[in-house]
Amino acid sequence: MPLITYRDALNQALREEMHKDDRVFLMGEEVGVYNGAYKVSKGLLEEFGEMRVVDTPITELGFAGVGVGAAMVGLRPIVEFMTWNFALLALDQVVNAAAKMLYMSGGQFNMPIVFRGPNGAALQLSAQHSQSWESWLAHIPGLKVVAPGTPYDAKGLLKSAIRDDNPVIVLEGEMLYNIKGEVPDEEYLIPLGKAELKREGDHCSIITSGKMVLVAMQAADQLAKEGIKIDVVDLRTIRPMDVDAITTSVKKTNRAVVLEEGWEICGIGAQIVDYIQRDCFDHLDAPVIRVHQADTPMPYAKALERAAKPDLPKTIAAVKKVMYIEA
Amino acid sequence: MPLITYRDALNQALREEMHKDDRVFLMGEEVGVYNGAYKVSKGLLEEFGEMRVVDTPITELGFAGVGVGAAMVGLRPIVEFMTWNFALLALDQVVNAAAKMLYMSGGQFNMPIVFRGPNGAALQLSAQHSQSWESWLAHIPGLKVVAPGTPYDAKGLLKSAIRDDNPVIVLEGEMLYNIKGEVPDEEYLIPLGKAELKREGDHCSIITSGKMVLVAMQAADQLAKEGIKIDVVDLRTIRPMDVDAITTSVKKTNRAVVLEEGWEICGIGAQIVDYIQRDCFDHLDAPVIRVHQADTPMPYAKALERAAKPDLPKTIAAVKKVMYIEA
Amino acid sequence: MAIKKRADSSAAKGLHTELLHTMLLQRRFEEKVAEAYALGKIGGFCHLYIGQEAVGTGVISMLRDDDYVITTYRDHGQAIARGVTPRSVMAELFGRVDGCSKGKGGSMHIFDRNVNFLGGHGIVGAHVPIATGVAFAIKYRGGNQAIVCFMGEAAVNNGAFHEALNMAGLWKLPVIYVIENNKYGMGTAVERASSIKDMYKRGETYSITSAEVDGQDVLAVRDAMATALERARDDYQPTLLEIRTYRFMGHSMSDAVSGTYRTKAELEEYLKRDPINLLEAKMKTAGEITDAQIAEMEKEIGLVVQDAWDFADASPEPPLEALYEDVLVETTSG
Amino acid sequence: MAIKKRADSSAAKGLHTELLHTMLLQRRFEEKVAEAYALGKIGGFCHLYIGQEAVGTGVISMLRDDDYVITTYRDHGQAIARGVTPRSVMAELFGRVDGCSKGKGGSMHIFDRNVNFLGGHGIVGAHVPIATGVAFAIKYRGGNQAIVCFMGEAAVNNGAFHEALNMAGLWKLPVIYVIENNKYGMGTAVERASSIKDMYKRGETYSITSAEVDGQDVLAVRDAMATALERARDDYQPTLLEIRTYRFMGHSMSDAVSGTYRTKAELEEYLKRDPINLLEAKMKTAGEITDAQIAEMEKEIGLVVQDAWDFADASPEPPLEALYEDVLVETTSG
Ligand SMILES: Cc1ncc(C[n+]2csc(CCOP(=O)(O)OP(=O)(O)O)c2C)c(N)n1
Ligand SMILES: Cc1ncc(C[n+]2csc(CCOP(=O)(O)OP(=O)(O)O)c2C)c(N)n1
Ligand SMILES: [Mg+2]
Ligand SMILES: [Mg+2]
Repeated sequence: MPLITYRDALNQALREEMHKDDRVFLMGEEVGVYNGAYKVSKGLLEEFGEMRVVDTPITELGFAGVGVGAAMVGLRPIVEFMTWNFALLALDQVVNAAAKMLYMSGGQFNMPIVFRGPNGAALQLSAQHSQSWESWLAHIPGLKVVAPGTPYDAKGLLKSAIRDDNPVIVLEGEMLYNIKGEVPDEEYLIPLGKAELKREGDHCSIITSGKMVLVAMQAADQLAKEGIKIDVVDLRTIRPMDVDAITTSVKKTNRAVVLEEGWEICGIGAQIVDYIQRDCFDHLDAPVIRVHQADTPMPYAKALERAAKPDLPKTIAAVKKVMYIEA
Repeated sequence: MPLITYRDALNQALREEMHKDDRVFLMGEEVGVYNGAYKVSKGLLEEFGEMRVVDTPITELGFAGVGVGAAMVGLRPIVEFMTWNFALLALDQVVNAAAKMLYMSGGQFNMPIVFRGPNGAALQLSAQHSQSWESWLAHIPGLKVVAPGTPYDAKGLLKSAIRDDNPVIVLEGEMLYNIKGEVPDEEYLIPLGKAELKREGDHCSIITSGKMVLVAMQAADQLAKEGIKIDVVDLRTIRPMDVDAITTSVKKTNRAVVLEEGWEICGIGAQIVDYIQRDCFDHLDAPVIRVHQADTPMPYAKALERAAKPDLPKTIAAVKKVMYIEA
Repeated sequence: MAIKKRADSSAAKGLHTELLHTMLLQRRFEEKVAEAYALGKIGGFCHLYIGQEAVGTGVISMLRDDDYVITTYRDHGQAIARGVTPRSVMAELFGRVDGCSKGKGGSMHIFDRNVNFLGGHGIVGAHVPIATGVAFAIKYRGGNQAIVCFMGEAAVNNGAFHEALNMAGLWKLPVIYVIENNKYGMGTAVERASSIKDMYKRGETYSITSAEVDGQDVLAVRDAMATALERARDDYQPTLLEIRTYRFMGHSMSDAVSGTYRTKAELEEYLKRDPINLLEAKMKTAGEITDAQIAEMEKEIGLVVQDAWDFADASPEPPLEALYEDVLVETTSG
Repeated sequence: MAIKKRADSSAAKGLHTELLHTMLLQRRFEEKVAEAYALGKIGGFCHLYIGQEAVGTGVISMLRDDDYVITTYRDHGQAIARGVTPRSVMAELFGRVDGCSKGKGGSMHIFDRNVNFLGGHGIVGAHVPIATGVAFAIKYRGGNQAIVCFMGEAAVNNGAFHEALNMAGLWKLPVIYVIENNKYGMGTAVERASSIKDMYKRGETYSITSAEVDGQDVLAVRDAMATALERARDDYQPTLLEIRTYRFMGHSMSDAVSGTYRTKAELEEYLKRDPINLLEAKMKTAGEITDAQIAEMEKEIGLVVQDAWDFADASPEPPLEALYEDVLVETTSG
């Protein structure tokens, strides 16, 4: 299978779906002439022209709304946010329009729209440019939310997101764009709402998604050397969440670490903990432990930023703690 | 002690603090000439004049930013959102500016600002006007978040919020404005970050805040008639949360119901569950149960809306379930 | 209920009669709504259109069936002008299954796919970019429809308006933005919220042709729309119309008709230019209608409105399962 | 580093020398920044001001110490013009404790309370309402200061700009909005993002006096500021200046200088109007400076810049406890 980057996997998904369905178009800042701020849309303007690859002004609220309107009358917009940090300005359209239109119209207007872009921190971008919005978005009924962790998943999930007739949020990772992975030449889709057990082990479960999948896999590798076998549950879709996959794993391992990129309070991990305590109450050998970003805005200085972020050492320490292994 | 409404309690707090400190001013839609959409600011324009009671255009993002700027140079703005539903448009200023200014300026610019207004559903206002943002706001480091449930708490918490040198979110309840309660004539403050045990009992804890405090108290009353004694922990402040108060109660009762107004996924209740399982793992006799809004946008029709909202019967049922009492 | 005929002299009588009928239907319908609200049959926020009927009627009467309409929470009148049935609007207000939005939307969220009525939106300004997106879709497909976007004058200060108009001006989209300047946004007079008095002038800085129109004169509204529609259909050009009007009721059912923010005297001044009376007077002068014919029309409309009430009242409440329906659809394009 | 003297002929030489010095310092400082970035001593996004120095210098040189400045992520040049020390800016870029923002802000968040430099903001458009709030506070207190708000031309399409200017025009606030029109917002040419070419015209629809200024001519910038400041101080009147300039570098350190969105030829054309060269030439013509004096100035600035580097390099990284500091303050007003 060809080894390609996460960026190229997304690019393939966009290209394939735009070929397949001429109602699909891409809009956002710098997606056209500039080939995308992170080059995800490279070559698409040339291939599909100005009407289907639309450079917008810096007006997140406005162009998200343009996407909603286009979706209302049957187009299938893909709205790229240069990063999800800026999407904060557009959330009224995502939450109050896209997520609710079907419901408040009594089922008349569904919203075949994708909102996508990189989520979470990159490197030293400091407070305003380093935010993870997965728990905010997962909070909202009427949305689906996916967070692919590998090139394979990025392509398969984005394609499914584009074909879904509901508003789907795609949380990519700026730090993942250069990561390579195997992606087959043949077309494939990954179903929304299904987790993948990315690695099997019976000592402890790590439940995670998106950018943190890589960290979880590295932790599993490293712990394997010490004889500790990890079940890595990659949620793939954050909303609707595959609760079964989580509880099945935890009922097997009896211990869980939840690894998430964002802040702790009301983070996605809190919800996962709730699912676990609810369904695995009698199976747990220890409280679930969460690994997440420090409860502070993101600092600029390199060492502080490192200290703020969830990472491999913190994940390994959490697994050992949940297993009552002295560090 | 005088019995006054929640609305008047807030009004007193505003008036007293504006008298005390002439850096304090109020701005928002309809706060002046119209006396407030919900009349919370009644009489203030007349008393303090146009510079201190400022009617704004319908530009939540803009006037929240004006508040931030004024706070940056030492004024103490109180920004009223007509409801928190509309504040969605302003969250960039709340999150990226108010909450982060101190941090990203390396401690130079603190933000003595209050953002307040009614949060959550009223009656039959349907999808776009019935949202509870407490978990979103609690997610953000750099903010404090309070949710008073009684007139006494409303006054004491709002006064503390205005005096706090940090950005404080005050989540009021439209359905609470007419509720009466005892409020002393003498000045008092309620410390931010401290819960109050509003009722003592040793069979089960109900952990709640804001509008749901009333429901919890009614549930406690009703359950008391059946001999079930409830500890009602009113968080008062949602961020920073008084985790001690929660775990102390649960360690005593060994059972907990978390009652919240908003949606389930990544709701404030999920975080409370996490605190409980973490610290009370060996004390719990049953999984924690959450009572919350249905995982749907808010419908208009009366019966559907009732079915969607957390309420007294659902709370009582949850308590009985967590106590393994057949309904 | 699209009224396509132009106001040339031969067809004038028929056209005027239709316009009068449409406006009167809205008026009587909403008077009934107020009654139902007082009885608790309708809940939540409920914003009446009374006094502004000539705007929606004039604008919508110029549209084709395949054009689109989108508006704010003050949507009953326009919905009826567009042909959403009084029955389904009233049932929606009553929160019943036969409501156009199945009782889930209520007063602020009237939607009807059958007549391209795209709602009923509750967040001030938010539907302006949405309208712009519909116009984008029209151009994307090479169609020659237009979309009309109604908004209150207070929305013109909002960022969403600005962002949307910039894109419409930049990309040349077939959208007609209609500002209904009724002088107040809730209790705030336009001059206390806007740094300019003539809101339509904002169009200029987006390269959008703009005009000011008398909104109590349904025929003047139609004339302004004619030009705007030509620009949209022939050239994919947006237009901004500021239509000056006045609301005769409070902001919503929970707001007094006059009070802190406007005087009774002002209201009475404006009541003299009731759009329905103005058209009636013009028609009478022209000999196009008699008092008896008006009485006849009133009677017929009375029946329609009562029928809407009866229909709504008889319609069942949504079953509880409906709570969980329409959150997502199950389909995909694949 | 507020340069208060007016450009009357007697003081001209001194003034010009100061302006030249300020601009040259920014230029050499940022060239050093580019070097440090290439060495990995600076991380994250880093947007250089090279080519635009006459704008910040001209504007800020007209301010008093008690005025305020707020700007975007492209903030090093203006910070230095305002008197934030090169040492503390460089240390901030290096992420060290002695940085003006203690190493927590980085390139995009230069703040300095001592000189009323209110940051360095990263969200396009977001600081425009904030500036408006500072102006509100000035008026609230009855002061006669002004605040200058720098922004890129792309911000002018953003809703926050519109909402803020409407309030400033409505309430008459002492704020000077400075659009630095460098023709591009990242890779998007102004005419591909804005429905009008002359961004300053947007001011009119907010009742804000507006003007267009040559941003490569530091003296022209000062002249425009003089009038704007008078209006702010004497009458609490806002002003919108569109200052036309050009950036000589890529959008940020990770963007090529020319490429997909602008040609090398265009860049070279603009390089001919380097603001520093223009001022130097003028001064030489007027006999105000010699090559030797320029060389002297370069040498001194070279030392200042090297000193800033050395200082930054020697400054410690913040201790890990700092992560949890400055999230909240402990104080209250009570
Ligand atoms: C973003 C937002 N802020 C506030 C409100 C509350 N609100 C509803 S209608 C309204 C006034 C709108 O006035 P205008 O645009 O003139 O329309 P009109 O009601 O006069 O038709 C306000 C403030 C809202 N719905 N949305
Ligand atoms: C709301 C928002 N959207 C997108 C970005 C990413 N971004 C940073 S700078 C920039 C271009 C801004 O251009 P302009 O305003 O002209 O300023 P310049 O960089 O030319 O100085 C963009 C799109 C952002 N920071 N904020
Ligand atoms: Mg109005
Ligand atoms: Mg620019």
